[in-house]
Amino acid sequence: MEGVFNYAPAIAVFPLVAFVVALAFGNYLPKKGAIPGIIATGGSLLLSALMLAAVASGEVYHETLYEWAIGDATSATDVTGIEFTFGILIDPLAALMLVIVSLVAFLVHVFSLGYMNAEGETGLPRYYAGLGLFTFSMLAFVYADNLLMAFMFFELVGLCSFLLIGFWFRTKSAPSAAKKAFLVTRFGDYFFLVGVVAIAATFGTLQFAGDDSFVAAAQTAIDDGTTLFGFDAQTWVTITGLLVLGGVLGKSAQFPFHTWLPDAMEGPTTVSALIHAATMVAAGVYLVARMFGYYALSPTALAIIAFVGGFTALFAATMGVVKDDIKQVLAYSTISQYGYMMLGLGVGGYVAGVFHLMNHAFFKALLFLGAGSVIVLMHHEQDMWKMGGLKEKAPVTYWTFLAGALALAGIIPFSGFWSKDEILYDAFIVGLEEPIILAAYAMGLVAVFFTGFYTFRMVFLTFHGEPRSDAAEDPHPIGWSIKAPLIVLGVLAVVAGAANLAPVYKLTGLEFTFLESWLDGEYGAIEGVTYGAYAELAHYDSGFIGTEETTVLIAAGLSLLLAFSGAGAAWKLYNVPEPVVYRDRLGRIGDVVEANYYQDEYQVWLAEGLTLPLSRAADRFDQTAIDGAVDGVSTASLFGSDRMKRLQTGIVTNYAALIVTGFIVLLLVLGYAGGWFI
Amino acid sequence: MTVAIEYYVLLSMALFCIGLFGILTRRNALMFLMSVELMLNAANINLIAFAFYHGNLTGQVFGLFVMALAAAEVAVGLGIILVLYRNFRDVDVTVPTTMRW
Amino acid sequence: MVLVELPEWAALAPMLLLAGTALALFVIDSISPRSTNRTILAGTATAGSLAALAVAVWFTAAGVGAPGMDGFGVIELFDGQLIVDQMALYFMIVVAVVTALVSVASYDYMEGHAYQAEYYSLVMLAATGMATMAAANSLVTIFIALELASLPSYALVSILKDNRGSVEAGLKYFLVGALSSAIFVYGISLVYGATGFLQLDAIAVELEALAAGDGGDFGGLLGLGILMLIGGFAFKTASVPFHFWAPEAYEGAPAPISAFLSSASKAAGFVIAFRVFTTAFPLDVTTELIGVDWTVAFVILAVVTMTVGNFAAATQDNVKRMLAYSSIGHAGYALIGLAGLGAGSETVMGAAMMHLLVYGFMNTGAFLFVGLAEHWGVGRTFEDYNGLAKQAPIACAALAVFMFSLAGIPPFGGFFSKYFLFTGAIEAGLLVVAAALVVNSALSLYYYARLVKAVWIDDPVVERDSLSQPTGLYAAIVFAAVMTVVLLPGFGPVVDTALDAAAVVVA
Amino acid sequence: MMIEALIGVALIGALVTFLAPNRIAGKLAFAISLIPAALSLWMFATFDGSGNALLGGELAFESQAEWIQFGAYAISWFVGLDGISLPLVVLTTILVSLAIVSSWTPIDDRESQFYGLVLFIEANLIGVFVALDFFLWFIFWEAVLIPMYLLIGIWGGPRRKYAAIKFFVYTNVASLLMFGAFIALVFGLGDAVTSFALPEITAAMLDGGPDGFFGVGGTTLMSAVFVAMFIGFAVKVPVVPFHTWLPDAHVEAPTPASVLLAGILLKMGTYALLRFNFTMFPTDVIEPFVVPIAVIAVISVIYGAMLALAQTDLKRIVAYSSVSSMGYVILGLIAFTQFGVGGATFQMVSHGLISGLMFMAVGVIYNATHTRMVTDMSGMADRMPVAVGILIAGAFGYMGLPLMSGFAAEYFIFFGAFGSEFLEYAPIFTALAMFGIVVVAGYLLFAMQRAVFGPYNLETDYDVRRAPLHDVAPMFVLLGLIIALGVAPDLIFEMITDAVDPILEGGEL
Repeated sequence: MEGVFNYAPAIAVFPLVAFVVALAFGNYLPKKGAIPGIIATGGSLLLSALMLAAVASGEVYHETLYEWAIGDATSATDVTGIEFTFGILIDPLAALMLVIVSLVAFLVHVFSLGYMNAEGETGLPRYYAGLGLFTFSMLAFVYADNLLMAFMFFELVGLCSFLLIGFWFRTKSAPSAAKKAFLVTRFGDYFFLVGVVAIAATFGTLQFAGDDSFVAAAQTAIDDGTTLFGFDAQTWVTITGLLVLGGVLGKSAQFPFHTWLPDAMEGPTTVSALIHAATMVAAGVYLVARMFGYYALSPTALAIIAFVGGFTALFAATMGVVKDDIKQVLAYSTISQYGYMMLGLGVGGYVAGVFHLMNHAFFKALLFLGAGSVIVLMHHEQDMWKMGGLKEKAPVTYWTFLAGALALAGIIPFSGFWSKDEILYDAFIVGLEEPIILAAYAMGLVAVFFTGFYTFRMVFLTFHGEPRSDAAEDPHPIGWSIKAPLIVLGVLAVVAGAANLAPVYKLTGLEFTFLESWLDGEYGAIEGVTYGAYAELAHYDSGFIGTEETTVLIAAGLSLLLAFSGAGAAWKLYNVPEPVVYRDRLGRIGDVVEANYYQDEYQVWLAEGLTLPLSRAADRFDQTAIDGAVDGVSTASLFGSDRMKRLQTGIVTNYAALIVTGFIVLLLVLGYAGGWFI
Repeated sequence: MTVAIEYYVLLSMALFCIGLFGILTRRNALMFLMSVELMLNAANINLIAFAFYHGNLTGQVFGLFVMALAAAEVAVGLGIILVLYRNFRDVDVTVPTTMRW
Repeated sequence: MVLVELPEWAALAPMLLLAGTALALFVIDSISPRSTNRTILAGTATAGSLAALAVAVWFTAAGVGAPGMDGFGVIELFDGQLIVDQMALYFMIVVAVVTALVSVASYDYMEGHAYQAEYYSLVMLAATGMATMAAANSLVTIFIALELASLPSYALVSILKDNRGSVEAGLKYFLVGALSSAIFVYGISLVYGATGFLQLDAIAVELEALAAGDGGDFGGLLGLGILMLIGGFAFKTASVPFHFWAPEAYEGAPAPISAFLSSASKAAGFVIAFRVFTTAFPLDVTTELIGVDWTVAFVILAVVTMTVGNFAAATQDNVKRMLAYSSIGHAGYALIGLAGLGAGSETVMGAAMMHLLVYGFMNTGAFLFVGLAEHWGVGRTFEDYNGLAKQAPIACAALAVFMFSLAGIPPFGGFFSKYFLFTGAIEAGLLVVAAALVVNSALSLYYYARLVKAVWIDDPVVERDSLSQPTGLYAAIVFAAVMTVVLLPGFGPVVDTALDAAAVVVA
Repeated sequence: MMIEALIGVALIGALVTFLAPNRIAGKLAFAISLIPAALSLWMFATFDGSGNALLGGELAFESQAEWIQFGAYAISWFVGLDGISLPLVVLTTILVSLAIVSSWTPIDDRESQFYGLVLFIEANLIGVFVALDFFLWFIFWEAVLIPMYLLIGIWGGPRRKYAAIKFFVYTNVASLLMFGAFIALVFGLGDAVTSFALPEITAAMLDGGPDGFFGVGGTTLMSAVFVAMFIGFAVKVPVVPFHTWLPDAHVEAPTPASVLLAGILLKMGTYALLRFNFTMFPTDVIEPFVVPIAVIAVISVIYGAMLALAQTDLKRIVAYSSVSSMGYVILGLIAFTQFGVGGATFQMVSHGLISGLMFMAVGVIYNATHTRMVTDMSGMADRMPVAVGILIAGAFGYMGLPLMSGFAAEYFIFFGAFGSEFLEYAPIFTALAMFGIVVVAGYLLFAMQRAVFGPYNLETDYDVRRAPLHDVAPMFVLLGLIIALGVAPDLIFEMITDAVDPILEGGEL
């Protein structure tokens, strides 16, 4: 199996080729670039699966392939010389993620045939090129073996997101959303880049894994008690870790950088599925997982991750409750779900976080594609209040969507339940010792209720009841290219949870924890980047209520209870033939939530109310003060010149007088100096 | 009896200043020319007096040159004053002020 | 070498050739009075000045006036009344070049004028006077040569007898000139009184004797005399405060004459100043006698002159007047050559000499362009010049070369000479002067660039028909421009010549 | 003789083009400009120099000839290339060729003069980068201004006259200051040097420096000269607060002139800073100014970006962003590390390519719309997909998108600056300057959103069509180069660091 890794670069290169082909020749191709995209992502999927198999057979791949730039620079830890390279790191985590990404990408490409081509969109080569470039960047990001390479593709992913959100650039809203998405994530990436630079300057390496990784170097520095940039090593690791976290918060749309994601729904739904739900947004969380060893060195950073995650989970979930647009609901649910993952990682639940990442990728891609299907059905209507009654008319869409919804809501035994429950459990046991984690846990727990509520509100409004518009009465037919991906994902949403049935293991001792073993390197891994290694680094105290079993039961019971009550509330309110709007009953709170807690307002104010006037003031200052000084010099000179030339009166007698005066002045000066008058 | 050299110098200086005064106050071009002549002659007085004082003839010879050149200068000057009159109908030197500043 | 066999007076050949040409022109005039055969007249004048130029260059190359092994030594004539050394030849070259350019350009400029023969012969006479100034070595010959140069100049300035500007210019030039020459002669008489000699070397010897003795009673008298001499030079070089004639004279005179006066006449004024102050008034003994370093006077004059010239030039509307003021500014730059002599190094004077040579090309060229514009009849102000480049790109390219060179911007000859003046000033410790040079250069950029802007950038105010291409003017302008450009890479020989010449005089 | 050929071809080409008929001038100039481009690429391929030109490195294509001996110091023709100057020469030749092609559409008046001047400017720009004698360098340095003055003045926009003369006088005054300071320095060195050859002067400077001059001590003199030269070059770069000529010049200049102005002329300033201020002066002279210069750099970055944010004229936006980008270069230089200085040099090349691309793209849009105001247009992507596509690519390059050269440059600078031991509080300065990458994204994206996206609308009522091939082809070339350098910075970075290393070692003497 070893030789298979030689083909690893092709995983990313295939989509890149598809990008070039689509961009250059897309207009001349039968499906405007879809075919190369499908072939390329299919190829990537196949290769990724091979990688997965190779890793499963106990092999890993960590190879530097290309030297980007090398130079001499002495780091703060006295490492001389630095190499910025491109390399590939395929370990269990990366292999898993590669499969997820290429699978979703492949399915989305297929789905696009029905969603974009069949709908007669223009500019399709651009669309497929964007998808290709995105897939390339994302895959390269996933198996990047160092932080710089990760950053670079992280940024490229952002570019693709910009391009695809703004696909319908002739509208006003799409370009605006694209800009916002890029800007907000860019703001986060600013911190990320500072972090990259800081880590490089500190440890002289940016490798994720191996002996010469910055994680190992940081651990050494902490152990040696080195002072770095005027801080003790621990603090410095926290600072740099948090800087990198800035990028994570931006990409994964965590509070306070979450505002771009709902707007990003302006893009085609397929794009939302691929980028803004399943993969790119996952990049942030993936990055935390990728360099978990580093965060594990800093309890402060972990606590912040956990708290932000928990807060975001609740915060976004409440906003999801009041949305009318099906994609908006999904957008807020995405934010919320990534909050869970952050929470999981923050409390040291590495496996739980990755597990949820995987499950979420499947079920959220499913939901988005389902929503896309609904939108096709509804002739591009997205307001749920105009839907209803689609259940009978589109059974495939309905049942797959329902599977996804159940997973999202965390209803046992769908996949979402297992991973979310594991996260909450991990948070719970740590929270019993750490008040701040407990708070984060509590927020995550409350969010479960809202999740259940908004999920089923969405399902009921869309599929149940009576059709509330002409479009809903007579939906547009959908083809196989839409149905097939839904079915694949639907199945995954149902069964993916089986990868790690941690509660089952804890209660019964049955070894249903494949993912944990996988990530712990039982099949093959690189030393130091396994769950086991992380668990040693991150020393969280954890407590139990009674025994471990009771704690598991309490935690699972609590979350299930809340999920069911949320779903039930939705059932009660919306599973009626003619649902009504309950917004008004929420009063002021409703207004605030409806307005997304004024998050957009203050961020827009920051940009347009503060920065823009500030820049205008700077411009005025520049024009008047600085440029005025420049022009002033010239004005003064010309004024002087004007005075000077008035000496020349034109009257020759004056000249004679002036000559004599000048001569006498000269005479006096020299005579005085020479003592002629004494 | 010889007159001390200082007196010649004072005389010539006085003459020079008179000429200068004339230049500064007279507006008639001819008067202007005459004043210049006065100044040149002031120089001549000096030259001759010093030639005598130093006992060489250089100064006296140069005085002759100066006179000759003064004559030439006047000739050119008169020509210019003539065309001045033709163009401006006046020999007032303060009248032509078409070019200034 | 052939030269050895020539009699000593042959060293004056350039000057004699110019004088001969003047006489030849008179002959032509008397054979065919009122002749307007421009080809013969301008041709004779050009040929004469070119011959003078050729001889002067040949002499320089052959080493006439150069002391040492290869040279023929400094040739003194008529008991030292005239002297032919490298400096004399150098300035004869400058004068001859400018005369040649002016003669060629006048071929077109004077088209249709009466008194052409007189015009050319006056030019040649004035040139003779200037060449004589270069060789004059006694206050007598200096004064005579000066007048020989001045008197034809007065006539030349006012030669457009029906043009009020020309007449007014002539009048002002003449009146200020008369006043200045009176002051100058009086200065000579005082110097004579203090020393008893008029020959420059003899004055120096006498001064040394006086300084070695009791110092004499004439310190103040001598000082006043020297100051008055400075006045005379200042007039000739258009330096403050004797510059008042210049703007009007240059503006009113026919453009070739303006070129002639502002380049050749100025250079001639400088050569006598250089010679008198280096030969007759050695710095140390003179300082001892009059109690003050005469370079101080030149420092003041240099700074004031360049400042007045450049500032007044900056806001002119009339192109010729702007050039006139710029010419005053350049006189200020060249004065650094004298102001910096205090350091006892010849380099600064050499730099001034180089500047005057380059200036001979660039300034002459600039005035000739004005002549061309007058020939076209486009008007006199900057606005009138607007957009000329569209019709006459080559002449305007040349103008741009002149302007940028005058401003001292690379890659033209003016840059080097200005730089050498700058270093000279610094070497001599005249930081104030160096600073003034920089400030004024900066200001001058503005108005020089403004003229380039007018012809190249601005759109014409009125529609113009296509413009003629007068051969003579074009030839002169293009030649001047080419020389201005070539003098950048080819500055080496000029540097060597000028420095050698200066070294001999200063030593 | 290669360098002479390079300059000579451009000079003769300039003359030939100047005299050629307008009709063929554009094509002719392009054909001629290909010769230096090919030559320089050949030189790039066969480059065999090593080390720094001023610090005794092995020069490539060196040639030397006596010129003028005045006073104690000889002036000579002395040219040669090292790893810093060669990339800039190649940049120049390529950018000029492309700029000529991009002029075919917009320039429709007095073409032969226009292209003649462009070739003339090329000769001088090459000269600036190859000259190793101060005088020779200064001549080229100044000679660049004249054609640029005319290019802006004749073919520029409505306020071209003001802009041209401001550019001309402002930069010239700065040059005078710098020139005077340098001459004072050389005089201060006294007998230690016998010529204006920069390597000789550098050696003397690092070997004790001047004794003093006019009663001013050696150290004081060096400090004063350092400051004066810094200001002189800062105007050229330009650095806040000496930047105000730049937006005017850029906005009014015709597209190709903007390309050259931003692409190469600004690099002259930073190149000179590197060559003079940061190579010649011993570190203890620079030391007191490190923090002030870093402050200026950070202000340039942020303030420049803020100004760009306030603009609605596309060209003005790019112009101010140049101020911002040049701030990075200053930061990299003052960091005094291999990556800092090397990155700064890399940024010179990179920014040359990117800003050239941006100006071309804006120019193509302007050709079609006759307006550059973002408020006057929207949805241009609808009508000019290719040109707008490249504009977007260029904008992202400007924002420092990875795998494009801008990112490599900025990353090198940031990395080099962050760990600088020379600069106090380096991490803070770096982090502050890095915030520029957010603001740059802000103003470029705002402008994009308004001008090229959204429903199609144009206030000027011109019929907008797709740009012709010869308008977009140069941009493709630039884009290709930008990506090539972004993917493989070592194409030139290796060469640059080789020449930069001696500076850092020399500084530690």
